[in-house]
Amino acid sequence: MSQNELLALLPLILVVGLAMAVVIIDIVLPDRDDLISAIASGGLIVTLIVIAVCGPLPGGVGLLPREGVQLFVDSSGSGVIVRDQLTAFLDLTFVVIALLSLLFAVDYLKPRGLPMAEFTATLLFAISGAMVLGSGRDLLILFLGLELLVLPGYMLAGYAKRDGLSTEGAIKYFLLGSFSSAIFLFGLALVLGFTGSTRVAAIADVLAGVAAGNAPLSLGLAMGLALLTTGVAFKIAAVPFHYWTPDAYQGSPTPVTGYLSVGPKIAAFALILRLFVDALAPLKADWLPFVIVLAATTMTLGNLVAVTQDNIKRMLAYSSIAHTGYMLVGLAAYAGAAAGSPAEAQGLEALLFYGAIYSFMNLGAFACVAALQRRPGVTSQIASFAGLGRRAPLLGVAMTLFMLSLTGIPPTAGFFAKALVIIAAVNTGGWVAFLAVLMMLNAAAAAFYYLRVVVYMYMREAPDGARPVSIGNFTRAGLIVSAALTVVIGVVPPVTTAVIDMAREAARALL
Amino acid sequence: MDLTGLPLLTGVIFTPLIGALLIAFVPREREALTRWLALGTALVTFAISLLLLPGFDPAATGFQYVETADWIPAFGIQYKLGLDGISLVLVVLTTTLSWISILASFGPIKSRLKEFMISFLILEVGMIGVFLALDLFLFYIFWEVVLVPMYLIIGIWGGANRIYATLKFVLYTLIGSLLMLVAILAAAFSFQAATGSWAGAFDFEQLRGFGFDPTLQFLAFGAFFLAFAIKVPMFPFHTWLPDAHVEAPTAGSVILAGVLLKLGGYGFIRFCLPLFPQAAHEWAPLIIVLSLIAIIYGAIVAMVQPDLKKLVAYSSVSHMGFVTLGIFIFQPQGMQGAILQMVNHGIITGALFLCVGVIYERTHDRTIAKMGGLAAPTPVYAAIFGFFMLASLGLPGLGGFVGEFLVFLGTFDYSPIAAAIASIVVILGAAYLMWMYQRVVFGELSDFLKGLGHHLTDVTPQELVTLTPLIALTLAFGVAPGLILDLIQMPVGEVLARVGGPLTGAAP
Amino acid sequence: MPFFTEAPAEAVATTGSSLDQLLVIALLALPLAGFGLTALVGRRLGARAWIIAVPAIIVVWLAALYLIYQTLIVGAFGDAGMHFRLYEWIPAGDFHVDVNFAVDALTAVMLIVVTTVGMLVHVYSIGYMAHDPGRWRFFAYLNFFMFSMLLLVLADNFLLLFVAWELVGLSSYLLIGFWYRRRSAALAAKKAFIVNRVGDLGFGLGIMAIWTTVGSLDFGEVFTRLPGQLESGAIQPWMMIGICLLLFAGAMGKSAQFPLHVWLPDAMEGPTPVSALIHAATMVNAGVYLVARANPLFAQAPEALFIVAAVGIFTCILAASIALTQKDIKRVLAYSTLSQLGYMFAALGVGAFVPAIFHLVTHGFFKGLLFLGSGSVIHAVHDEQDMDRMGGLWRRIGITHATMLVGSLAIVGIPPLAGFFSKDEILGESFKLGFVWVWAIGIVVALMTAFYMFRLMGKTFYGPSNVDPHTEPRIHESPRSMTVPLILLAVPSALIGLALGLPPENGTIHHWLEPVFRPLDEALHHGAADYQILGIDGFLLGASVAVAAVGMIVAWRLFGFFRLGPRPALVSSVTGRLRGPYVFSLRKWYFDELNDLLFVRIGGVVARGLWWFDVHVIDGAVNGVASLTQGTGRGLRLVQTGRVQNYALGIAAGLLVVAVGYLIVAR
Amino acid sequence: MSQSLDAYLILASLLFAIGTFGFLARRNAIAMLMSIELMLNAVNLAIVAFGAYVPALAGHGALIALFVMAVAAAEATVGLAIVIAIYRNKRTPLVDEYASMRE
Repeated sequence: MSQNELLALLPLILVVGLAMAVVIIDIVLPDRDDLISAIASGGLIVTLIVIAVCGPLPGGVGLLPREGVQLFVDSSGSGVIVRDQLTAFLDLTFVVIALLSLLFAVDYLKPRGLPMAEFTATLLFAISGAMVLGSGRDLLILFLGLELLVLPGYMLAGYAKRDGLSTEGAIKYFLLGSFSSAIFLFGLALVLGFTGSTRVAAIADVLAGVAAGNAPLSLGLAMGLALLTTGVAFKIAAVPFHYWTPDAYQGSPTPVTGYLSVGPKIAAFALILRLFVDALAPLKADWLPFVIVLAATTMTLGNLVAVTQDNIKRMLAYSSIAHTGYMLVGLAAYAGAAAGSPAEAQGLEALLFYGAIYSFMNLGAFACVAALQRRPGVTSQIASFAGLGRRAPLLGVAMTLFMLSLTGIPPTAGFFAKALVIIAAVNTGGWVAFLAVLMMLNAAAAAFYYLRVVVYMYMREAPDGARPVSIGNFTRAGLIVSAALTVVIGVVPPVTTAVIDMAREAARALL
Repeated sequence: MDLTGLPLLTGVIFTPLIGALLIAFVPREREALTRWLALGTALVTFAISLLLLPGFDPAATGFQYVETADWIPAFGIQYKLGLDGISLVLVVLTTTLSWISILASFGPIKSRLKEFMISFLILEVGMIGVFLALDLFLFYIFWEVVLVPMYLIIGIWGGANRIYATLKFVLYTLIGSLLMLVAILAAAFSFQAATGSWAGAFDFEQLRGFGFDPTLQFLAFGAFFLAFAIKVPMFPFHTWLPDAHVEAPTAGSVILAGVLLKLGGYGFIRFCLPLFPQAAHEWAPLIIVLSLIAIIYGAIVAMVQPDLKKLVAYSSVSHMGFVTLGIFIFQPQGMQGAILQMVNHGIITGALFLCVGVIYERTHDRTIAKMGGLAAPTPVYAAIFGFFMLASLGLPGLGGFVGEFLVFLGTFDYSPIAAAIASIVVILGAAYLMWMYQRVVFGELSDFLKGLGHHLTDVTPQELVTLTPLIALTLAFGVAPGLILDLIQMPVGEVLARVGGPLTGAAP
Repeated sequence: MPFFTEAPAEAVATTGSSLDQLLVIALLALPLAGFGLTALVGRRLGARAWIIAVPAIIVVWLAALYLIYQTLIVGAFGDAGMHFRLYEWIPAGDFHVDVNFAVDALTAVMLIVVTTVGMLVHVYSIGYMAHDPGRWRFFAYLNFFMFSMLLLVLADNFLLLFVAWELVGLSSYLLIGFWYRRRSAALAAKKAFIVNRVGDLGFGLGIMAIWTTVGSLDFGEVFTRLPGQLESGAIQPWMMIGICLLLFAGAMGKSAQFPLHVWLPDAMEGPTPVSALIHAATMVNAGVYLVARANPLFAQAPEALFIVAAVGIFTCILAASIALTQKDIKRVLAYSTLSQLGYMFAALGVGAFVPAIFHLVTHGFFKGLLFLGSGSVIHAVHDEQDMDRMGGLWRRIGITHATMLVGSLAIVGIPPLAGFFSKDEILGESFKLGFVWVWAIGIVVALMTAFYMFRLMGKTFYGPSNVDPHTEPRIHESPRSMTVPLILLAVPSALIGLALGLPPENGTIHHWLEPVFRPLDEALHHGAADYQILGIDGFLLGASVAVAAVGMIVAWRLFGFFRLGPRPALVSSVTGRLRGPYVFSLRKWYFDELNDLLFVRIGGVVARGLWWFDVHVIDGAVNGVASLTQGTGRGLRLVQTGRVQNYALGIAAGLLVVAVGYLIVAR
Repeated sequence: MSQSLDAYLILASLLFAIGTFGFLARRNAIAMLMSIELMLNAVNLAIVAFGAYVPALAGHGALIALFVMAVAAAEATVGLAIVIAIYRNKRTPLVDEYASMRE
């Protein structure tokens, strides 16, 4: 194994190693939650640095060559695992997600007597699955990555095993998730059967021939596409495959909900990038209509139902559905653009940027809920936020910030995310431009429920006997990090540009 | 003193932000310090805005004090500021009303003072930024920055039904502005597609010379129109305004009426017309009709309002109708009148809200029916209120008249019938304002007010300090409107040259 | 060297000397300063609140006398008068309006009335308002009115005139509503302002029309260029007529011509000196002044003049018919003012502009006198205005009675008092210029005038006393500050006709005003027919004197005269027999009721209807969208049943749809 | 493509459909889990068939099927753990009684 190949695998190895280390430490030194948290956070920070050092990142940053490294290259010159700028970008996102989820979980799990080590290990395994998804260029690898991602997810959802809601959410998530995995797998099988390869590059070559030949799509391929579409639509929680989301989100322990709302979602988008954009790109004209319809229904239904929610976790669940819709607009912008046009890259760039921004602002929002619920017994009703601006100023400001960013009000990061998606959509034109308009109308409707939280925090008085909220140190650190990211990416131009550049280069790496 | 080298525009925009940051570090208990720090910041900002005047050349074309820096070069987004006469007068209006509003909230704002002052100063940042931004993206950002502090100001320090009002305000405004964002991006993209580069794609000075495709113009104009029409607000997008005004605290109402509504009018002049001239001609007849409706309708509905603030709010709908009317007849007098009207409406209506605030401070009520006979116990107040009432109904010699008349004049040039319809408002305006004044100030002291006893005091020196500058300005702009007209002559000419006025077509 | 040498409108006009300019500015600055100072410090002056205001106006009067002398007697400014510019007021591209002033013969004649009556009313008010705690306000307002009124007559362009036009309206508003605690006063003030605004609306549109056609608002330019444009065919005759009628609309408002006359009687809610100054002698004449000033335009629009004549003479008889039956002394005088203003407009309409201005001057004096006299009466009987509760006062308040008698005779038109000359010229010229119908109605009104004036005199001064027994013993003549102005006004009321009106139709005032009205005379081709005292003119003159005498005598018989007692029984039998007309007149032709119905009731319904529309339809739509969104959201929630099977079914169904979709769209 | 591959595929599809039907029709969590296993086996059948009939995949099919089996086993493990956990809480394996969370 060459040095470059080793470097390419290093981040994944680190995360998996860290997970195992946590398991071992827990056996050797049981019940040392703080130690575990510290080691895990430290390890993740190291991983972040390693990813940055390995690269490749825009501007030639990183030890690895700009064009990336392929591993297990076959005769056609395409690898099974790849570390290019897209991988680096996604890995950064995933590790940040893991780190933040970890920080937010510590102060929540402890008062409930939930073991930290198991949580940490499970989370890290899930993240490693996500990282596999981000780097796989082989159907089998992608399938393994997906399972590695979702199986720990089921466990995390049911993590509070004595809590009826948690287990109920978990079983719903598990049953439906497995169902969709089976559907996805069948689609995968059909595609690999009818293209004759598991390699993404090879499949793309075959399909390019199909697309160029103007021959009708074979029944097998069409069914394969249908099954794959359904499978990934479930994973990203697109309407009408979203049913599991509200229940699973509501039931899970809040930090887990935070993780579920971003980790599997972004990872599933990574899967989409590797599968649909990489392998199925030649057929994009065929799947574009479905993306458009899914995007439209997803954001609209997500927002409409979120408007009516009184439970903040359910509200954020529907909101996350809506955000899936927005990200799908980016995908549609890619798919709607002529092959090779700059609009293609624009769409993916927007999707990636949106995903990254969405991860920490949404995690931040859940973290605020978690921080509020640090003391067991605090419900997830929006009313429990009443007067929070006064009871816990930091929490109030941070939550306001996340809500504004989720709404897309400048100069927060969330605004730039939306703006990029719209640029891409308008760029592509046609029905996708219509999606941009629909997206903005949705954003306006969404403002209602996001701002409602602000209303409760600042414009309503706390109920009598409301106790002051104390925020743990880990949570505080995590909140500051995510809030700072939300603000800094918005208002510090070089940072904005840098993140956009990363997304752009990542998108280009794919095309 | 040579000021040309200093980034004055950046200074005037971000001075309030510095003040807000400083206030953030003031302990909550130090209320006096917070107050004076906020006022000081606003006054410094005001002073900086005045520093712009000596170096400004009214005869020069284009923008002055231009500052440019790359922001997001990938999309050609710049931090680009600059001002012409139109922005200049509106910036000075903003800085003036800001310190007055801050001073006016010394008494009324009793809870969460620190947050209030911070919100208010950030609001000022956004407002000034909107008037100075020459990059469409930057403009949009400032446009939205205005939204959040105002949302908080109404929502936290507002009246009983404040949450409904503030959500309505925000959602309404957002629907417009988000679509405008789509239009901005579409315009920029269309520029990029034509030139093959993002450089300058958001640069107003580049875009205004770029002839957009007619369909895009039509749609983009529609989106901009919606955003600005909601802000102005034009009939039938006006219903958020009475609610917002009624619930907002006094200072919020002052700024809302004084500056926020002007953002829409400014947007029309600065962006809609030069960017989409063809579409402007296509849309103009509709807008003129809506303006005429707003003028008359606002006045009639104002007549029967039971609440002082609602009355003034509907009068704003009517008065702002002149602004849109004056803009969309594409005629020099009309547009100059519209700008003058914006400034004067800002001053006069702002002052009227201050006057209502004075009553409210003493009575905690704004119901006209409960008032009466204020002239006897509070003569100075009655005189000042009367002064602004007269200014608002367009008494010649005071600020409101010249702008209104110029709009009428321009409209008459385009369509005498339209002018005749619009000018019915001089009767209606006199009717609702004088009726209100009669019920509040004349007559015997009402039982409700009698019950207040010695609490019913005349204006305090502090209130006088807030009102006197506005009296002076109202008089000055009535007697010497040239102070403003000389500044806006050149930019109005430029806008009209781009839009290709006057409006032609089958006007009666 | 003059201070302001900006180019005058016409080459022939002069800018005047710096002294002249200074005086013109002083005419405006002094009352304005008086207003400002009195408003600021007046409250502390107590009883001496007049100490700033009255001297200021006396100085103004003196300055005005000098200017009048220069203009009319010396002729220092030539025919075109003196014009100068103070500064550029509105610089809006092509549209620029200056603050510029002119003093010509017409202005000078107006100045005579305005400053003289104004000065006397100021002096009179010292006594009249001595016991009112708000007197400082009163003097401040009065000074402000003088400023506005002087600006009105001095303005040299339409827009500045319009400014003054509105400002006098404002002063009128403030002074009518002076006793603001009285609801009726506040209502009357508001009504006056709003009704005036109806006229101002027309005036304003007229100004716009002038600018869009001429491109200027300066009197000089408009009056030379607009007729030229008409001649060259650049504008159509109907446009000229339109402009004139719009201007006339303004005049109708300010001068209270039908149907905008309704505000003037109510304006009597103000203190009596105000009624004398504003609502009799000066402000209400502004309309006449406007039409006279715009005579070069009206000269080109005979159709417009016809309407002026018709409106004028109709107002004339309408008001006179109402004055016949009113019980409030000031209301009788108010309707009388309306009626006399109607005469003036009738004169303008028939083309007799000089007689109109002549009547304006004489009316200014004698009506001012009558109002001040009525004020003195009211003062004497302790604020009683109902003539049924007066009577027999002629012995108790001799000076008041004597001066009012002079005024009455003057208005009735008994030679050689002032009214005789001016009214006779109006009637005579109407007849001779072919407006026989105007003359005929005018003669009837002359009869009515004589009747109602001596009805007023009889009820007030003669016959038995009906004064409240409590106040009866305390009736006293007014202080000297009030009686001296009365006497000073009685002199011109008696003599000014002789001074200015002889020989008839060619008197001094004709010589003064001839240059101003030259364009009119040229356009209407008035021949300078010889005055035939023994021919048609003598007949007309005799007729008007005769009807006046008849009216007077009838009134004497019914209501008494000096020792001649009244006959209440006869009065009631007459009113009983003419019940319908009597009530119709007493209720003022039901105009107030009509306005109440149209504007208060129907207008209120419309306004409330629109408000309902606003709240329920427009805002309802806004809220409807919001509820629709929420409702849809609530509906969609139902999908979320919580049961895994349902979810799975949904997913399977979705899969089916997607599969079928792929089959359909796939190539 | 030969006739027999189609036959395998049709068989696989049928199995998959039966599994799906089972998943939709059964209320018992364990039975649903088994249905999923059935679906996965259907996929395996298809994969193995592809491996046998598609030249390019020769030899790969069985390998992939092996992976799928491993994953299925992992899935079943996790699934059973969750079922046990919820059985402890709710005292029933019937999923339609797990509806505390709903709109």
